[in-house]
Amino acid sequence: MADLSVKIAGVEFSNPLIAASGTFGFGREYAEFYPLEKLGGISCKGTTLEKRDGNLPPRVAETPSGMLNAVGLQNPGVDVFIKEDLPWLKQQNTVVIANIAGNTTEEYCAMAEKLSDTDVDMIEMNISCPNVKSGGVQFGTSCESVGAITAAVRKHCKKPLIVKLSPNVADIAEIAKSAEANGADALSMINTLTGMRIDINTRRPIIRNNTGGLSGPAVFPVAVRMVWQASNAVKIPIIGMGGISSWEDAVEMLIAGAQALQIGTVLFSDPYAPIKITEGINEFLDKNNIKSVTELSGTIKPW
Amino acid sequence: MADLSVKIAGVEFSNPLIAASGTFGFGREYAEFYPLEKLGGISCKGTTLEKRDGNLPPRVAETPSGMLNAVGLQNPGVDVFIKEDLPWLKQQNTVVIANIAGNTTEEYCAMAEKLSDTDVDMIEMNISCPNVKSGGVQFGTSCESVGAITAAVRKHCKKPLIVKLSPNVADIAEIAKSAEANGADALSMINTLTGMRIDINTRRPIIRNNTGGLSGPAVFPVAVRMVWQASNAVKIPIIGMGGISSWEDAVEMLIAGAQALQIGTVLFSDPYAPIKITEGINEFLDKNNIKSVTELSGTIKPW
Amino acid sequence: MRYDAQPFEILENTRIADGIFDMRVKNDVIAPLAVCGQFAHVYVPSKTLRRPISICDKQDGVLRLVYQVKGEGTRLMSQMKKGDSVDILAPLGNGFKIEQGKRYCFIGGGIGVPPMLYAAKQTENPLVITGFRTSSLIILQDDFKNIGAELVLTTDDGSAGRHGFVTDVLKEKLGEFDEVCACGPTPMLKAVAALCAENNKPCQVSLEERMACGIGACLVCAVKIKRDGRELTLHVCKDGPVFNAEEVVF
Amino acid sequence: MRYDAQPFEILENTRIADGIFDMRVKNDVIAPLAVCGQFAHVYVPSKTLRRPISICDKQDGVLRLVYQVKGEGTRLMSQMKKGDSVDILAPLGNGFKIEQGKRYCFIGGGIGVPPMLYAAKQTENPLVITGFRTSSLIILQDDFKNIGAELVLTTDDGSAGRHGFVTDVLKEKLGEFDEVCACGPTPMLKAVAALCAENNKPCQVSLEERMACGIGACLVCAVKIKRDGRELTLHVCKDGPVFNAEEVVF
Ligand SMILES: Cc1cc2nc3c(=O)[nH]c(=O)nc-3n(C[C@H](O)[C@H](O)[C@H](O)COP(=O)(O)OP(=O)(O)OC[C@H]3O[C@@H](n4cnc5c(N)ncnc54)[C@H](O)[C@@H]3O)c2cc1C
Ligand SMILES: Cc1cc2nc3c(=O)[nH]c(=O)nc-3n(C[C@H](O)[C@H](O)[C@H](O)COP(=O)(O)OP(=O)(O)OC[C@H]3O[C@@H](n4cnc5c(N)ncnc54)[C@H](O)[C@@H]3O)c2cc1C
Ligand SMILES: Cc1cc2nc3c(=O)[nH]c(=O)nc-3n(C[C@H](O)[C@H](O)[C@H](O)COP(=O)(O)O)c2cc1C
Ligand SMILES: Cc1cc2nc3c(=O)[nH]c(=O)nc-3n(C[C@H](O)[C@H](O)[C@H](O)COP(=O)(O)O)c2cc1C
Ligand code: FES
Ligand code: FES
Repeated sequence: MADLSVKIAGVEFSNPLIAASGTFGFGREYAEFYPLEKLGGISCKGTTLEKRDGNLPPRVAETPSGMLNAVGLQNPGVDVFIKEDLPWLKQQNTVVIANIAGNTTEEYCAMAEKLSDTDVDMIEMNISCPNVKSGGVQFGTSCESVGAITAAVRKHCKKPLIVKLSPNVADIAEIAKSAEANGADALSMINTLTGMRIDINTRRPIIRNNTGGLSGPAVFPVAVRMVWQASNAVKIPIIGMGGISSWEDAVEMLIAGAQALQIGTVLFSDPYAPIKITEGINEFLDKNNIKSVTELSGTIKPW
Repeated sequence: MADLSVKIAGVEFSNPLIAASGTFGFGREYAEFYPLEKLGGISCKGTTLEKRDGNLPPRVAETPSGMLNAVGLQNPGVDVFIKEDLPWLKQQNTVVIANIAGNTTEEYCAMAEKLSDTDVDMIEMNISCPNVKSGGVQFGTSCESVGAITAAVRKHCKKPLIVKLSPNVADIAEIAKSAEANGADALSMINTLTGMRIDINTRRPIIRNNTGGLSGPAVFPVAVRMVWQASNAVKIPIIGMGGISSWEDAVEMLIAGAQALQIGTVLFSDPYAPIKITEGINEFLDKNNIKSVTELSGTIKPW
Repeated sequence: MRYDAQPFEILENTRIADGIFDMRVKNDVIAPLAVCGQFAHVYVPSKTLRRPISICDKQDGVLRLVYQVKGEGTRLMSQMKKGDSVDILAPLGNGFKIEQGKRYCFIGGGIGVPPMLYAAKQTENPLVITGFRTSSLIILQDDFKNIGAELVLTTDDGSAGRHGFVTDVLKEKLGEFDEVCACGPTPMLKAVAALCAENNKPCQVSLEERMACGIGACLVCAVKIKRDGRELTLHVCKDGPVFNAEEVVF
Repeated sequence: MRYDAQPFEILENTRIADGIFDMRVKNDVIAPLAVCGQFAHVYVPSKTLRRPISICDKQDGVLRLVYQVKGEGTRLMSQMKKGDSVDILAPLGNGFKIEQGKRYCFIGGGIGVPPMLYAAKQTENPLVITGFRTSSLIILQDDFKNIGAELVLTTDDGSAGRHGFVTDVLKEKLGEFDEVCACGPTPMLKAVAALCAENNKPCQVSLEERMACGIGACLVCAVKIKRDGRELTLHVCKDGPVFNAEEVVF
């Protein structure tokens, strides 16, 4: 049994597998399958300052080895999260990451402030949601805006701050540096790639929002590349995600430069995926006589 | 039998199916399967001013519903192409598109000049190749550089000029506008998304170039989205590509806003794909009483 | 345990009408938990998302799923073979609320007919109205007869049974039942809901929406519900698929 | 027609050693075109790329493919069933050049052994040296015996045949043949090529490289070849897989 624990920005995770924001709700539904303490952590559904109803359905479409979603940040608002979900989550013996989004810098700051006074372990700032009309992705696609919002939120955030990056950019390394320089304690990547599907009979986009965010195995090679490029550019830890669906993928993402992992889409086909992946990583480590999962991170040997 | 012909920048194609650059060589190998006149056109392997040997192998890796390649523009040089391949190609009764790439603006201009004095029907300027050290993709990721190189090549190019765009950008519409404003007669998109795979046992990237370009069904939703966004932003025709592998995909890409299509990766699993896709489009048109394939383009009904 | 993803053994997977298949799957732990109106979320190898299929019937450890081949996922399902194993996440959602002592009218349109069977079985002397586009798509008539239902068949084109829509029949029978349970295409549900509202008949409808998780975590299967004067965004997989028709914003 | 992609009928697909399968596929148009050393490009449903597998043997309309399960693609191949159809693009590449009147030594290492069978069949009194990591991986011994080859078996761990490498045998037999044809892992090919070069024996080697098109169009399967004093970038699928060992830049 290898040591699977990892430490990100001072926070201890029992293993590197974290449920990805938006795919796991606030954990209650998946707690029917296994105790949530089996996970290293949970990144909660993205919350906003006020309750949001999200986009009209359909909000999902299948694509080759992937899916598009455009939930549009439906959530009960950060106050309800703090009051109704957080206390329960904190009893589950796993790291709780609040995921925040907003239309304005002020909203992000207000949320960071509120959450700083709670029991959440970390705050993940989603500046890359492609599925809402204002806010979201436009914060995440230029170095200036990433830097500015990171610096602003940093001032209000007393918890370790994870900045979640968008893959819809030309140069992820520059964006990563900008987040680091402005106070991010860790990065998480990738959020979804913007995509679209059209019903050829009705000629309507399948997703009511027209476009949606692509996730799942299809994006895995893009995610690995971006994690590698970002990890070469910054010193802060990276939480890698995007299409991880097997323990082999998880190991690959760690080797590319991730210190921890999030998994989302694979849960929809296999709710037990985090357990299986954790076991697989453990076996791989044992077989290769590696004592700690932390020894894998960033061990890529580029040509 | 519907009318499948399309006209792009004044050039008549017997049908909208064009072989994608780099996947079809100069056509000779696929001519073993069927007469090349069955295709609307051929976009030839990317050529450079001088002969290139390309990258070291491995140059290819499989990914979920896709593949990475990093050929690195191996080609015999534009003069050999003009002398040895073009005459044969011109006898095949299909539209011949020369695809050019270079390290400097001057190289692009020199090639456009050379090719302007030949029989090629169109020139496709690849400013989006992610697999070469200098030149290539960096021309394609900012509006300024896309505009500048398009304007420069335009001056030397007497043939219809297609600018091939990179998907590794934050805002494809702006890039498309920049190409249009600076003299592009048509756009083609998408080139490959940069990705990476790592062998978890050797910890080496599978591709010797470390990163490669992702193509195939995995990228299809991204391609559809970008074609839609670009077609809303420009008036010049768009040649859509990226993961098309069935006639349904082809119809979807046309509906999204493409006037013609290129297909590449699908050829590797099914060399007969262009024939089957053309037949499928024809049947779809007949079934829906659509007289000409041109009536499909851009008929998306966004929500 | 309320639900779980487990392997089920395929006992049968046969074509019962044009493009429509009847699959029987066995798992002694999960199947017995199902109630009428719930659904099963079927894993199809190579697909990113599971396919939601209503529970058509249940007997001890066996679930019956009747499904139509629409796209690639259901096509692959139709090729699964007896003896193979299929991974199913079930039972999911909230089913029909059946009260004793009421007479129910069950209305199924097309591939909305299957969930009506297990529901009708829970009631006494049910009235069942089934509608199909054309005769080649008719399913489950014998099954409804076997449970002693009063059964009406309609087809849109008159190729079998009565020529017309389920709502034509519903109108005539309004005095003969206390409550309606319906599943089928949205226009049909809308018409049924309107008729019931006009005539003060309670009505439960089973809705469809594209799904991912199937358990209420991912929030993709949204549906607008008006309740207590407010419009809520609920989720078909967890809050439904069965809703009170009066509350649905069609 | 030099090659084509066509459906082949699977006549057999059986395990012949640890993780190694023997598939016989029939197509009367394509199979007869194959010469020794060429390969077949096998379509595996749901995979983006075909899998290149050497032609191990050929008889009339039947090709024999002997392959090892390495990853997902070959695993799916191993599950294909007798009677199923498999789409194969063949015959591809340039095979071994066999001249009459010469005695050939065929050297196969591991899963490089299969193409040696059909090649050895083209010659008289061939010397065949086969090497495997361990006894559970040994294949095709009877087949080589049946064609009357002088056959030597080695294993790296001594679990069967002679303990050692194929090159140990090759060294001893240097005087007994005119030319070598070899296929196997790169280090083996390199060692064989060096031995042949030192001893002025012509040597042909069959190389592997990751492929996409398989026919020379996509240029992914590059190999460095020195010829006439220059280094060329050629392609395994079209210019090979068999190359003159002296020209290969290992
Ligand atoms: C609660 C519920 C119960 C259902 N019960 C039945 C049943 O008993 N029998 C039956 O034949 N069908 C039923 N359906 C519809 C069935 O889920 C779809 O026909 C099926 O998912 C189509 O999959 P496909 O791969 O064939 O089509 P594709 O179009 O290839 O599917 C692509 C994606 O869209 C989704 N999708 C497409 N159509 C629908 C739809 N109508 N509803 C939900 N998702 C859809 C698929 O699940 C998949 O994610 C039910 C749907 C829901 C939501
Ligand atoms: C000309 C030629 C002849 C061959 N003949 C045989 C044979 O007779 N028997 C046999 O067992 N194997 C043979 N191989 C190797 C065989 O092609 C690979 O083992 C197989 O492609 C692995 O596929 P996979 O899906 O199991 O592995 P994966 O690792 O999942 O494959 C991923 C991708 O890498 C490629 N790949 C992986 N390993 C190799 C390799 N060694 N060579 C080329 N591509 C590879 C696959 O084709 C696929 O595109 C030959 C290879 C070549 C090039
Ligand atoms: C249905 C769905 C909802 C999501 N909602 C959020 C969200 O609210 N906040 C966020 O930061 N990311 C959200 N994401 C993105 C995921 O957290 C993750 O970045 C992405 O899905 C890639 O990982 P995967 O391929 O493992 O799913 C969502 C993804 C999905 C599929
Ligand atoms: C092996 C390979 C080589 C390629 N070489 C070129 C090239 O030389 N020039 C170019 O513009 N695009 C090149 N491309 C990109 C394709 O033309 C096309 O844009 C991309 O593959 C997306 O289409 P597809 O998914 O149908 O393959 C290449 C793609 C592949 C797979
Ligand atoms: S499908 Fe995930 S909430 Fe309904
Ligand atoms: S595989 Fe395409 S050139 Fe060899």
